[in-house]
Amino acid sequence: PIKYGGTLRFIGGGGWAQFPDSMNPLLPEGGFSPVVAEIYEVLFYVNPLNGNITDLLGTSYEWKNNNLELDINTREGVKWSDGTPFTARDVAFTFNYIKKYPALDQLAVWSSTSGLESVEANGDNIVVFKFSKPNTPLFYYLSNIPIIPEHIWSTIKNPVTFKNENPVGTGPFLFKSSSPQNNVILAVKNPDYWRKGRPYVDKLEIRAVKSNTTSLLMLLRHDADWGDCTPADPKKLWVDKDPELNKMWWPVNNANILYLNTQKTPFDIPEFRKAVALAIDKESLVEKAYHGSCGGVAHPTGIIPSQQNEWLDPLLKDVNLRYSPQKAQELLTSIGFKKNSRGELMDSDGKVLPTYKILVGAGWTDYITMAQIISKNLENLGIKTVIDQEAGSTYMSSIMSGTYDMAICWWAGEGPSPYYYYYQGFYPPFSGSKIGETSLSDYARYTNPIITAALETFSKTSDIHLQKQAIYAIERIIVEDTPLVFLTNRTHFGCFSEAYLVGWPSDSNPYCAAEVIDSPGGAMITVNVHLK
Amino acid sequence: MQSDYKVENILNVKGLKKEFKIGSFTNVRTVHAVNGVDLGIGQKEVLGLVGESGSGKTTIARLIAKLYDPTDGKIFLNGKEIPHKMNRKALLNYRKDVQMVFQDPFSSLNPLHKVGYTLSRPLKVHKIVNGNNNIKEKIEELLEECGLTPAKDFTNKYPHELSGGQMQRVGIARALAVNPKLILADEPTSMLDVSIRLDIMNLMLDLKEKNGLSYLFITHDLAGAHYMSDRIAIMYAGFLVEIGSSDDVINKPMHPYTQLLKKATPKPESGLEPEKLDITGEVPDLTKLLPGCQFAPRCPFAKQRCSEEPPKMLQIDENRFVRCFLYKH
Amino acid sequence: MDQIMSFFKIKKSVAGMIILLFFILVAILAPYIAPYSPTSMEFMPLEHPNSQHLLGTTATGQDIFSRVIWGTRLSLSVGIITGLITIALSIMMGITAGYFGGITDGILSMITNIFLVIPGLPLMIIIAAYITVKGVMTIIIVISITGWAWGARVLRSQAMTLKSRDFIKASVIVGEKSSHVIFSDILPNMLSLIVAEFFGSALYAVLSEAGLEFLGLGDANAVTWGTILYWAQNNQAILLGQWQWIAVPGLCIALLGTSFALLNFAVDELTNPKLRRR
Amino acid sequence: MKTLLKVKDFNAGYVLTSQRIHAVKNVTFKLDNGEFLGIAGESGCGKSTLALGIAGLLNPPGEVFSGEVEFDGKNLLKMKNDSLRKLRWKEFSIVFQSSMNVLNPVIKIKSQMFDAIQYHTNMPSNHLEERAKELLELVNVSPKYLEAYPHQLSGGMKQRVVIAMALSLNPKLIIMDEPTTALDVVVQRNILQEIDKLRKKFGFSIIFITHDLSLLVEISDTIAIMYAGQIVEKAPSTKLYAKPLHPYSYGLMHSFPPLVGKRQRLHGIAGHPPDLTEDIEGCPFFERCTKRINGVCDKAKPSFIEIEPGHIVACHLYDEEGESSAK
Amino acid sequence: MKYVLKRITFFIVTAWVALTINFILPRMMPGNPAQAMIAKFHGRLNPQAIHALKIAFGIDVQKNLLLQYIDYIKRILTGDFGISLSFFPSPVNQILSYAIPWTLGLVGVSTVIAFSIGTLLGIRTAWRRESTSSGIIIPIFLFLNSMPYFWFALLISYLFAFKLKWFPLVGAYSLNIPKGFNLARIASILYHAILPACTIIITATGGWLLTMRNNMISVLSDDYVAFAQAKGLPDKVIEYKYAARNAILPSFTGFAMALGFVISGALLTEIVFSYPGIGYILYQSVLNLDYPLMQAIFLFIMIAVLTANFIADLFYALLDPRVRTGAE
Ligand SMILES: Nc1ncnc2c1ncn2[C@@H]1O[C@H](COP(=O)(O)OP(=O)(O)OP(=O)(O)O)[C@@H](O)[C@H]1O
Ligand SMILES: Nc1ncnc2c1ncn2[C@@H]1O[C@H](COP(=O)(O)OP(=O)(O)OP(=O)(O)O)[C@@H](O)[C@H]1O
Ligand SMILES: [Mg+2]
Ligand SMILES: [Mg+2]
Repeated sequence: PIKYGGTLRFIGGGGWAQFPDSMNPLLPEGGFSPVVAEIYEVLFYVNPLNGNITDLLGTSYEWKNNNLELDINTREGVKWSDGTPFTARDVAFTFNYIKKYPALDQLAVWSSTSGLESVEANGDNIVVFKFSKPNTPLFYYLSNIPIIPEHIWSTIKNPVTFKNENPVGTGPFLFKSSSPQNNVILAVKNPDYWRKGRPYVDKLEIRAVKSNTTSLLMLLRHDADWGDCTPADPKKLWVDKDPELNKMWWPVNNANILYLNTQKTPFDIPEFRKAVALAIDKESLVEKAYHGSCGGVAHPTGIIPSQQNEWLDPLLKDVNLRYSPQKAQELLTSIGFKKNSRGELMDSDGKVLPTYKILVGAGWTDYITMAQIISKNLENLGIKTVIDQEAGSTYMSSIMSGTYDMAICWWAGEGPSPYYYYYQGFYPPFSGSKIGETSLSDYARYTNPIITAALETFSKTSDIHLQKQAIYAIERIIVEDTPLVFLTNRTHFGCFSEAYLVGWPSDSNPYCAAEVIDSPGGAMITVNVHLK
Repeated sequence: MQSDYKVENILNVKGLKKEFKIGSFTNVRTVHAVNGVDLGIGQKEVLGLVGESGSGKTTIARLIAKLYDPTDGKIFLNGKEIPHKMNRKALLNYRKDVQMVFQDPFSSLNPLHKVGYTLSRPLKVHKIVNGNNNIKEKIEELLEECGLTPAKDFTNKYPHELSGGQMQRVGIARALAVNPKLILADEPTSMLDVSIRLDIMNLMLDLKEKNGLSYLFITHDLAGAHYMSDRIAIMYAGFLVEIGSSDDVINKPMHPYTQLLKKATPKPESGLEPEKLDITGEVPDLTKLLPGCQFAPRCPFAKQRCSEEPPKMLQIDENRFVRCFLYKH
Repeated sequence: MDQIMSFFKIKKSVAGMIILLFFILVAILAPYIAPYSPTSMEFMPLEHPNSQHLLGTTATGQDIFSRVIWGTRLSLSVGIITGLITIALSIMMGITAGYFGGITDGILSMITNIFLVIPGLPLMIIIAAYITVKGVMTIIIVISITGWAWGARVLRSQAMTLKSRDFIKASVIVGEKSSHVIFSDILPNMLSLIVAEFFGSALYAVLSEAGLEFLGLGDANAVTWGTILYWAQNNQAILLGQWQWIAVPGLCIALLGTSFALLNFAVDELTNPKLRRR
Repeated sequence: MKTLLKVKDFNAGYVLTSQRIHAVKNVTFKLDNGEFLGIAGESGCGKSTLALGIAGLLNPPGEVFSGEVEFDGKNLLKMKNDSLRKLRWKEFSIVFQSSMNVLNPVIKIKSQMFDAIQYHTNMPSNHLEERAKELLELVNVSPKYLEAYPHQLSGGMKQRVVIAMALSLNPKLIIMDEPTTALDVVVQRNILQEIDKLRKKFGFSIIFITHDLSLLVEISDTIAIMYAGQIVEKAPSTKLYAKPLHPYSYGLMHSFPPLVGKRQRLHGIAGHPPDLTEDIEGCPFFERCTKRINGVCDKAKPSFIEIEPGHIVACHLYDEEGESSAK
Repeated sequence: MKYVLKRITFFIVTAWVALTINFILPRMMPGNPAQAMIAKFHGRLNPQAIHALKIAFGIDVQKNLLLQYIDYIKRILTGDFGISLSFFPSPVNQILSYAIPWTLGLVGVSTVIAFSIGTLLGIRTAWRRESTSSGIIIPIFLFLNSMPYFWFALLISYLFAFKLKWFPLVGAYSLNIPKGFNLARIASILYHAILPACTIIITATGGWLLTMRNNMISVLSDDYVAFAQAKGLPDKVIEYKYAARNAILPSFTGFAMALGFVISGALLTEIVFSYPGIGYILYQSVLNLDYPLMQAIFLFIMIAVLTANFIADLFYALLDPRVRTGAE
């Protein structure tokens, strides 16, 4: 029998400067109070690790008419927290609302390339999405939009700056209070939540502190049950301190990538890029920068481990770019790059390569450590580098405007299949055509007609075989052309304490990807944990 | 109006005026430190300038020394007018002729420089002599001239190794180094002990004879002024109130302020019982000049007119001037 | 001479000198003292102090002892170079303002006042964020730009006092150029004050460097005491039981700071006739 | 007349880290009730040190080395701090050399006058006010200045206020250390007149320190001439003026030019005073003395001889040793 | 009054120049807020959305600088700093209103305490200059003053909050306390403030001690102190009424000047103790290119310093009649 009651105490570290006090769920991630994810629900929770779907406000979906129409059945018997019944019209309203206010369309479901044409309710329980061209992967984004009540939002004048101080949602929790001074938000269980018997805990206490160390200390003191903190060495600093109670689950959801600016020579030479990839001792990155806790070395295709079974071309399974300075050297020689007497690398014209900057975020110790090691590795090839640390936003600016030489960053996209990563990473509309122009997510500024075609094929179909072939095609190009240098895997950072509560996600029970509390995945945790 | 202007004078000053602005922004006040002073100093003449503290003596010296720009008035050297703004060369030329000795020997020498260095600077700046050896020789000559013997010992001394009198001698040697025609001596003896004071005055008198110098000798000690000067000028509140030959001014003071000054000066030689002073009133406030005579509030002879109208300088005889309504106007 | 003699008679200055000399020696001899390269990551990570690694190793397998030794170099240089730049700026602004007076003084004093009013740390953060190439030089520049104003104010008033001294007037009357008066008469007479201010600035610099590094605004790559602390803190050194990793560089900063402070104090005591032990 | 103050073999100076300055050496003198004693001497000869030493106000590094100070029958040097504090101002007051600066710039004149009285008597506050007014009137300062701050007063007024304060408890002795330097002659003379009037009225004694001998001659009863930390001659002022015995006194007397009369060359005393950090074997004036007796003056310290009643001098010219060697 | 006018003039001119610098500085920073915003969306945003957001955020990069400047001055005069970008859509004023009281409370109070303790110790060590206790106290405080204070904060937070659990690790007050203004809340606030305040007090006191000591020694050699002694006043009266009262005057100016540094310097304390305050918000705003917030905080600090200066000047005038009545 599951015990009811108790409080779930979440603690966030450094990243949360100060909780936004807006509870507008349509604002971008980080733009609203984290409790919003527990108040507003989405249609389906799609587990990005494996694509498993949990029905929330949607109960089923179906692609029709050559994938030009998507019908979603919505849940019956759900009530908004003010007592008004929830219907499919609310869903349709939500989508049309963000169409009307593009600033709220944070997942770009209405972007010109998405093909989405209209959203309409068909009766109380069916929503119909119509497309001008097939775009099956959009389902993932559509299912991730929080649904808002029409009867409240239809009267809001300026929804972009609307702070929604009395949120009305369908979610498992109700907002209670927030204390900006202490950076604490309190929520209580929604007694009328449609999922009978859930949530188990009575209260939510969401807190942010100003440094990672402090959040770790809070966890260690059992002043918090769940933390999104990144201890340098989570095993030693967290789990080993009390293996009985201290649990961590860091599922891989992304990869760390060394972006080479392919609009600059010599990074436009595939052999050169591959040589760089071969010259980097990725094992050592895993060890030194992450103490082995980042999920290991990334696959050369960039596909995260949980998706490899399904999506990795079996022929590419054993491909790797294992550390081999010698092979790297040979590759360079093959394109006419030689070392001079002082050990500096010269290009095919005999010009010594300049010193390149490796861009990392200022203060990001894992990236700085990786950069240090990469810098040493590249020195062996005769490539001189310096580490350029820029403050978060400046760093992002440099990456997006393509002014960098090399940069360590992550995949811009994420989702339940490699498509989402590749789509954001290589789809031409997300690329900048020349240096200085903003590249939304193709940070390497690499496009390839074959990849583009494959992506389009993928989105046109709902046939998994076709989709697989498309992905395989992309994988082969990546392995061949090395547009990105994959370093290590990248994870979510869930630290869970079983001092009071159990039911956390884990390898054996991966009901979500250990996301943070301000996302639908995080909300999954809040309805699953319960007292010991 | 004043016939003190003589072409043969080495220095003439006409209508010299200096105002200082004090305070800032919203609270600017004007100090009328010197209010239209005319005077002249002849060749080989010592003009004593006497007055109470704050009467503008130092300001006059500094105006003449070109440390300040005058608010108004003219300075003539050897009959030639000296412009307010001069280029460096002209200024150097002027400085070659007009030098200054300061009141406080302890602070007029840079404590970090040896005597030799201090004396070498004017020689170098004005290129009086060339070559290190010549400079050395010249320095020793100067030191000896000022009674600092043996000169060799002194060149390597720091000021703090010297006594006050010796420092003042170095100060005089420095002024002398450029062979000036006029030395402005701003209370050069007031910080020294009586006996040393006398030595310095004697030295200055000797140098005057030997080098044909003129002095503006500033002091508040009437007796000292008498001892040193050929003529004495008395100042009060930025105005020259009386000027005349030394003996005349001392023996027959005309201006009430001069008379008071004389009374107040100890003079044991004329009987041990001190003279009684009758004086009331306050020292003048130079930011608020009075419409009439500045001395009127303290003057035992003040009449109505004195506080209404400023008295003019009145010539008594060839060399004698006084600014007072007591005398025929 | 006298002052130098009495300088050594003050216990505080001797203590300050000894500490400073010690660090200077360590900085100079770093290559000989430090057993390993400070950046090499070849060792077992997180070793506790032992005979091979006197202060243990970092989470990335660097020898902490070697890092502290090498860190002395940069930290000390940051202190000293920043102190020098700061004092040079203070001299330029302060003495010019004090000596020339008038409009020059008005403008320079205004600038000085504004720099005094603009809060230093935020300015540092902005400038540090602005200069994209991170490096120790950046830190030096940032700290100097934000740190000179106080010294300028002190030097200005000192220059004004000196300016009214007769020996300055005497120099003018002798016919010296302004530059000669400033450099030969005014500056040397403020030397001790300048020295005192220098030590004060150096202390400020060492502390600011550590603060900026701690915020991640410095060059995390450089080996300074500040970055050692930064890495230690980011790796939760204390929780790992690696107390020495955090304690030693912190203590070094505090000690170096103390030595600067002691010297500042002692020089101040000597120069200021009123503070001098009569 | 009764003796008020007896100073015997008084030695004081400054102990510095590097040196020891013996600023006052074996000074012995007496002061009667109502007497006006002037002490003159070159700058740095120890006048201020003597005054501060007598008053027990010589702060470190200043130190009284030895000697006796008997004031009104009490040995001041042996007294406990607290009881000495109670004597101060009440029994003897002191006006400093820099009396322009002795008033606290941020406290009203009133309060500064009151507290001196308050801590020694239990005068009720309404009386305080009256007393203060009375005192100011004594020195010709308008009582309205009670409410003023020191900087609102001119130098002469400040000086007068300080003198008024020195009188506030009717002390038996007032020590004045160059109270009028830095004032111009007119103001200076004015103040001195005032002091003299008050002395005649209240009958206190004055020790008046200055290096302006000509002034002393006019105003004091007795003059003591100090040289290099020692008193070399002490005599009634008329006598000292008429017939200075010590060669130094003689030199001093002839070092200031007369105001009236013919202008003629005078000559000062050549040389400069000895270094007080070194011990001098014979007469301190030996180096500069025109009448020195080699072999005597540089060997033995001259002792005091009373030439006439009240006229004492320390010079070998007048003692047996000098006489014997002269033969 | 003239004095006050003069100070006001200085205040206004300095404030204006500071404001202008405040306007220019962030605009000199590389990168632009729009990209910083887009970065937040992990590149998923569509171009129309970007445009819409820019307008919503008021990031109009097209406007020329002069117009922006005029706009900026207007905003400042009306006290409307707009909407923060990093905490969108909260108005800047609101964010500041959460933070400022804590900063002023913690920093203000602990600085005053440090100032008081330092000043008192300064008076004592100067008065008893040669005593052994002075000889020990001074080097100790020099050392404390030379500690990097985030380091010291870390150490005491580990020790007293984490290990010994005597004090809370984070926050400004306890959550389970009834709302409103009551004793329990005050107690809780004080309890939470102890450690952060201690770091400030312990590391800052030394500076004040030295300042005061030096001033005091200068004053002690002034003639009016010796005169007070000659007057036979009791030691305590001389020490406090005559010496300390005068010696403290220059410290006031120093205190005001230091305030800005302390306010922003408290950032490090805020981070270590997760204490609310503007230091950290400023830090975040700089990192996020949040101009409106950055400028507002900068402005706040400058105004605080200027005001403190102004007050210190008035205080000075109150305590020093020379200033008040315009003596030279
Ligand atoms: N630089 C200056 N700025 C403002 N006021 C000044 C300045 N120099 C002098 N004064 C004022 O001008 C007046 C005349 O001063 P000056 O120094 O010339 O007098 P003095 O006769 O030399 O006095 P003393 O005998 O004290 O040296 C005084 O009231 C003084 O305060
Ligand atoms: N605080 C001190 N520290 C060291 N030496 C001192 C101190 N005060 C005075 N002296 C020295 O003691 C000697 C006597 O000084 P004192 O002040 O008693 O002389 P004075 O006769 O009063 O001189 P003046 O006429 O200049 O006031 C001098 O040589 C002086 O240098
Ligand atoms: Mg003068
Ligand atoms: Mg004296």
